[in-house]
Amino acid sequence: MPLILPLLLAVLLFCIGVYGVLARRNAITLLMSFELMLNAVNLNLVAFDAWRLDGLATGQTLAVFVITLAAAEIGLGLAIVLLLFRGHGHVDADAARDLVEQDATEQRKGAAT
Amino acid sequence: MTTALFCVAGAVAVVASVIVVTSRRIVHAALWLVVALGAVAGCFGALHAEFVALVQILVYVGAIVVLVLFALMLTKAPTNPLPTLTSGRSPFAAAIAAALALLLGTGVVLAFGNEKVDPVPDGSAEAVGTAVFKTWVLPFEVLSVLLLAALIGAIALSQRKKED
Amino acid sequence: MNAILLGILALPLLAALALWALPAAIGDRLAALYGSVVSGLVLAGSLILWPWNDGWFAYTPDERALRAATDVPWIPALGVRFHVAVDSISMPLIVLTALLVFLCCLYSLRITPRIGRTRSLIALLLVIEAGVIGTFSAMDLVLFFLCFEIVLIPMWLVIDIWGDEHDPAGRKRAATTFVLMTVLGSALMLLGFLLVYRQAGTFDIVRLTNAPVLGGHGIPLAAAILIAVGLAVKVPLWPLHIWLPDAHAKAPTVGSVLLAGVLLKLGTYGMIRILLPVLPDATVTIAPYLAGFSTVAIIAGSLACLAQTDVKRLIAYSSVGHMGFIGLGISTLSPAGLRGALFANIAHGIITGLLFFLAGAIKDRHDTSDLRAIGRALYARLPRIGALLTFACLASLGLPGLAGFWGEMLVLLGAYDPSDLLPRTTYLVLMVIAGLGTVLTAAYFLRLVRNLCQGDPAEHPATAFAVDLSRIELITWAPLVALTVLLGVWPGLLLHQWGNL
Amino acid sequence: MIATAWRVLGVGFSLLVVLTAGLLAGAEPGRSSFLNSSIDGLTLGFAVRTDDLTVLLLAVVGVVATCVQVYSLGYLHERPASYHALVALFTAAMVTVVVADSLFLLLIGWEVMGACSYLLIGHYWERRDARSGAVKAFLMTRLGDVGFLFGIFVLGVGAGTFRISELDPAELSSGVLTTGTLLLLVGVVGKSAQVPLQTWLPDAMPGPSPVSALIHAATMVAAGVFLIARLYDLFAASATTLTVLAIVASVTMLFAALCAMAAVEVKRVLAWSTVSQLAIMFAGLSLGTSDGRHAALFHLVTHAAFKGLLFLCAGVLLHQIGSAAFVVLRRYTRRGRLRKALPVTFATMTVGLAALAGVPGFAGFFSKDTVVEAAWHHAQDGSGLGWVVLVSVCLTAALTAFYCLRLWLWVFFRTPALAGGIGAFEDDDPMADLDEPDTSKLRDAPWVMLSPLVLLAIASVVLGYADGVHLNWVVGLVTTVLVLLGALPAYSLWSRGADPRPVVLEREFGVDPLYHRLFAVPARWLARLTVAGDRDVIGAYVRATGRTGTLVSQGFRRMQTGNVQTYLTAAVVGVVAIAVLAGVIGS
Repeated sequence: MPLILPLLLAVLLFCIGVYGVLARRNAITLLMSFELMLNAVNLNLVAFDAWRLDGLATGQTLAVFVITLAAAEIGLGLAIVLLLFRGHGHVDADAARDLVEQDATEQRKGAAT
Repeated sequence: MTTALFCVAGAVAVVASVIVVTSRRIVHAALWLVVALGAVAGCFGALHAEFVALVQILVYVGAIVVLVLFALMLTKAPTNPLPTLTSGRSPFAAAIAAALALLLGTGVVLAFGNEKVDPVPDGSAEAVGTAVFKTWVLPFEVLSVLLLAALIGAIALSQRKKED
Repeated sequence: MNAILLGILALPLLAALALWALPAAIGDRLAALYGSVVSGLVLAGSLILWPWNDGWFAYTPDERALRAATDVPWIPALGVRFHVAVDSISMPLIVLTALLVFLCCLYSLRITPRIGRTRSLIALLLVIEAGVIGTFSAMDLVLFFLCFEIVLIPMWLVIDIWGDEHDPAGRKRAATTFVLMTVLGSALMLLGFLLVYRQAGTFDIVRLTNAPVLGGHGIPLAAAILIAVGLAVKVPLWPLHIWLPDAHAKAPTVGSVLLAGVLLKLGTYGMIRILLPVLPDATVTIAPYLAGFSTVAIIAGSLACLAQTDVKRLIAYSSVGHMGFIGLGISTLSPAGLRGALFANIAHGIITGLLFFLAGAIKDRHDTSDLRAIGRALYARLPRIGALLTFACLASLGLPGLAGFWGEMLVLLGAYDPSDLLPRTTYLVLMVIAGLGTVLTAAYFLRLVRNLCQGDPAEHPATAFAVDLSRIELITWAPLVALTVLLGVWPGLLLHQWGNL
Repeated sequence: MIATAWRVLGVGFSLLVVLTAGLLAGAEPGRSSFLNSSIDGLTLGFAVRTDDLTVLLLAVVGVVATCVQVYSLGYLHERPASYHALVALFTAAMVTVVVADSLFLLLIGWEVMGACSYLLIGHYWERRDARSGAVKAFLMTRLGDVGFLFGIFVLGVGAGTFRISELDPAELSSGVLTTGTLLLLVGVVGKSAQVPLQTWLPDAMPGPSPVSALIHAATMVAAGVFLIARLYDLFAASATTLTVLAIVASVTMLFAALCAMAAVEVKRVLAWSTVSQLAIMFAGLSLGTSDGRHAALFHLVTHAAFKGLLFLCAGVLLHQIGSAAFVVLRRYTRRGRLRKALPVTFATMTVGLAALAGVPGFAGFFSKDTVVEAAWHHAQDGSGLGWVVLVSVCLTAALTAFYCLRLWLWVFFRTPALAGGIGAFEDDDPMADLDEPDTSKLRDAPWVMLSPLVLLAIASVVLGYADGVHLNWVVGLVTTVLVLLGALPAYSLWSRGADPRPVVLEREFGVDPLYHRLFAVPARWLARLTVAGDRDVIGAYVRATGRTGTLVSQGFRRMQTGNVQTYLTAAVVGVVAIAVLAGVIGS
């Protein structure tokens, strides 16, 4: 099997994940896109492990670690999403702009009025 | 044989993940994520990383997606199609993603275009287990602490404040 | 010897830290006393460093010889060394610095800004002293730059906190303009230093002086322009002088004295110490432009003085004109011109220090520095201060027989007979213009005396509480007056120091 | 207490100068130098010398200074400490100039004299005219001094030395010589109030009268004459400079004499006559001959005596009456009181005016005739310059006689035509007939003031014979006739009670307003322009830099939308861009 196949698949998955992260509005879908990107990385790890065959299965081990990390990440991420929902009544990442530069908004408002 | 299997699983994964990021129904997207992750697990299998594939199914499909579904329910996600689920930036985002894909793809093809993979078919569970508890034991322990921290963090975050 | 130099570098710095460590409740007098003792020790140390050993006020024939050198590696990876030493160029400036800081601390024993917090003010003055002496003794470009910058922040605080109490916004703006413009200049200067390092591979001024970066165009020229512009901000040369009037006018008395008496000298010292020996060919290329801008500074500064209505601003603008003379002297690259610049540095420090002390005294007594609000006939109200002001004005306008004359005379002599590498005709024209500038200088000082000291006392009755010259003022100003006369009748005292520069 | 100390010190110092002059008289000329330092082969330092010229000037300075110091004891009541100190300082500065052998030492004395002059003119700083006169005097002399300084440079660098005794015209190229002496001449013109820098001296008259006598008549303004006499070898070697000097002197003596003819205040008349008499000395010097130099110095000495005397007399008038304006003095004269109340002053002033006018037998007659004679000899040698000088000095002699007689008659005598009625000067004063002065208390000044007058009056006669009388009868006759020619119109005008003052003369040819418009006003405009330029051009750039920074930062702040996805997008774009860039650069 050519090595390029899993690598290309990983690239595709990663970029789809990037698209999802950049374009989706719902915070939960953002998290799902992150999972896709992590999976792409895992795929790379496993593919290179199969290619190198170092006997220690380093790639696979790291892939397992990454899966664990992903579990931790989604746990925390979902908790944050819940907090957001509790605070704002929605989980729209586009509308969550609490970190906006205050003066700039005021000026923009002033200019609009 | 494995190549064919990989190709099929890969195609399924790509199609499913595209649906995940484009579907207008959130719940559908979550369910298609199951398909995508499962297909990736299939890919792992095709690469003879059975242990990883199993962990993938167990943890991802079994735990994470369930968690996601719970979160959807808790945030009262509607099941009907939402036209606003994708923001106005999507064409731009697509362009960037395509550019990135082109870039990475070119790089990968140029670097590894002629390499072959010959996976060892006799399973990897033993090797992984040995590696985890011999070579990687310290990171493994750190990871467990991290998980614990994430657990506590998630609890702390999702707790309501007293005055609420 | 080198222990003394290190001592007068470290002592003020450590003393300032110790002063901050003391509780704030130690009282203003005690803080000022502490500052006086420390700066007095520094002054004593600097006087010990003065080359006495060949007899009274003697000088050594080999002028280039560095004294009290300490040369240890500091940042080996960059080739930066902690190299300090003094020679006949820096020694008078160090003594001047020590003297002025000492007098400022002494002055603070009785007279302090109304804002209070004298403890911090004294500590900042000591930090400034350490930084300035460090700049004057640094023999490494990076060390020079570092000390050059150390001076800025305390000065900024002094203007910002203890400045004009009637105009908080104005003093803040003045302080900010001061610090931003000078930092901009320092940044350019640092770039120039880096270019020099790239060309020569060392930051050491002594080595660079012995093996200068030759070539009058390309990278040496760029380095020279950058360093010259950087230092010109500090000098300040027209049109980079815009920070100066505000900073001087808003600063407290001691701040103005140090700013004019010491800080401006950093720029001209840097030109003589770094620009001339390290980049000789490139300096020749830029010297006519430097001379041109200096001459414009002389005329523009004097003209601006003619239209001032604020006594502190007027004196500040007069510094622009006087520093223009120094710039002209440096740019002649001739022995007479350089000596004139060095001499004028010292003379300007002494005389303008005295002038700012006097302006501060007048301002304290009338609670304003606006000439119209102060009124006229100071001779009738404060006869001694008025007489001293007249004396200082005459000294500052370059009356022969007082310190201000020799520097300007030598500068003009240098412009009459500049280095062979320079266009003589240009310098002759500049000399004539600068000579007319001395008439303008006389004009605005006489205008000041006329509008402030003279006048009908009936129209401007004495303020009831205003006292004439107090004892502390007499003690503080007497050394400056004495030095003005001494250097005026015996310029050789300093000129000997620069025997064959 | 302090004032007394300064009084004693002032008088003592002046006497010391006289004593020094006496001790040095006849001694061998000597030189010494001290406090030297060398720059690039040029020695900057101080050097003094004593020779005949030094002794002569020391004597003049000492005697006049002593007279003035003693006179001031009675004259001055306000702020005597600073006054006497400054007069002593001035004397010291003048002595410095006289003994200097180093050009820089000379310059120090030269300018310290100027500063003392400034401070002493401004002694009555309550008065506006004193203030402005002081500033004007300092600035105009300072302008000349810049030229003087440059002249020192040219000569010193050209000759390689700043020692006067080492300056040798033979070693200097003619260009250096001409430029240097011309530049020195600028300083001389400024100091001695010659055209075109003449306007400060009449305006310096608000100063105390003894100061006018010492500084603005006898010594400081004569320093220019001294300087040229000191550097006579150099000046004589440069024909161009001599020509310029002759033209300046000729123009000045006529100009100033004409101005004096129309002045209506005693001190102003005397001031203009000083300018005119100084010009006569310069005319003598400009001949370039040793006769001319001798004549000029002779005139300097006699002039110091009689002009000092005249100013001190004017001081008595000011002190006893309070004004020296013709219009005020006339009120006393109408009753015929002035002459009788101030007999000593009247007598000494008559002597002084006679000497000034060149009445035969008085000192001024002899010294002026020496100048005329030197010019005559020079003219006979075929020099056009000699003729110019000769004609202008003769004309000036006539004009001088006119204004001296006019002053004398109008101040001290009743006009026969009007018999004490309305005179010519009352037209100037609308208050004239309202105010009848109380003349009963008018007395002559105390003897401490009168004794210097008497001393100087004697000198004004005797000094004419001090040089030995070698009178050229033809010249004497011609000048006497000219004096008579000048005096007659003055007498006839006075006896008719008329004092015609042409506007152009009364306004002193409009030079002062012209200078004001040409220099003072543009300077003021330029000053405003500079300040505005600093504020609105250079300052605007600085402010604009600050504002640009704020604007740019506002732009950057606007990018802070709060939307995480925007940030991420930017980050990804950046990563892609950097990767592409790295690829491009790498390939």
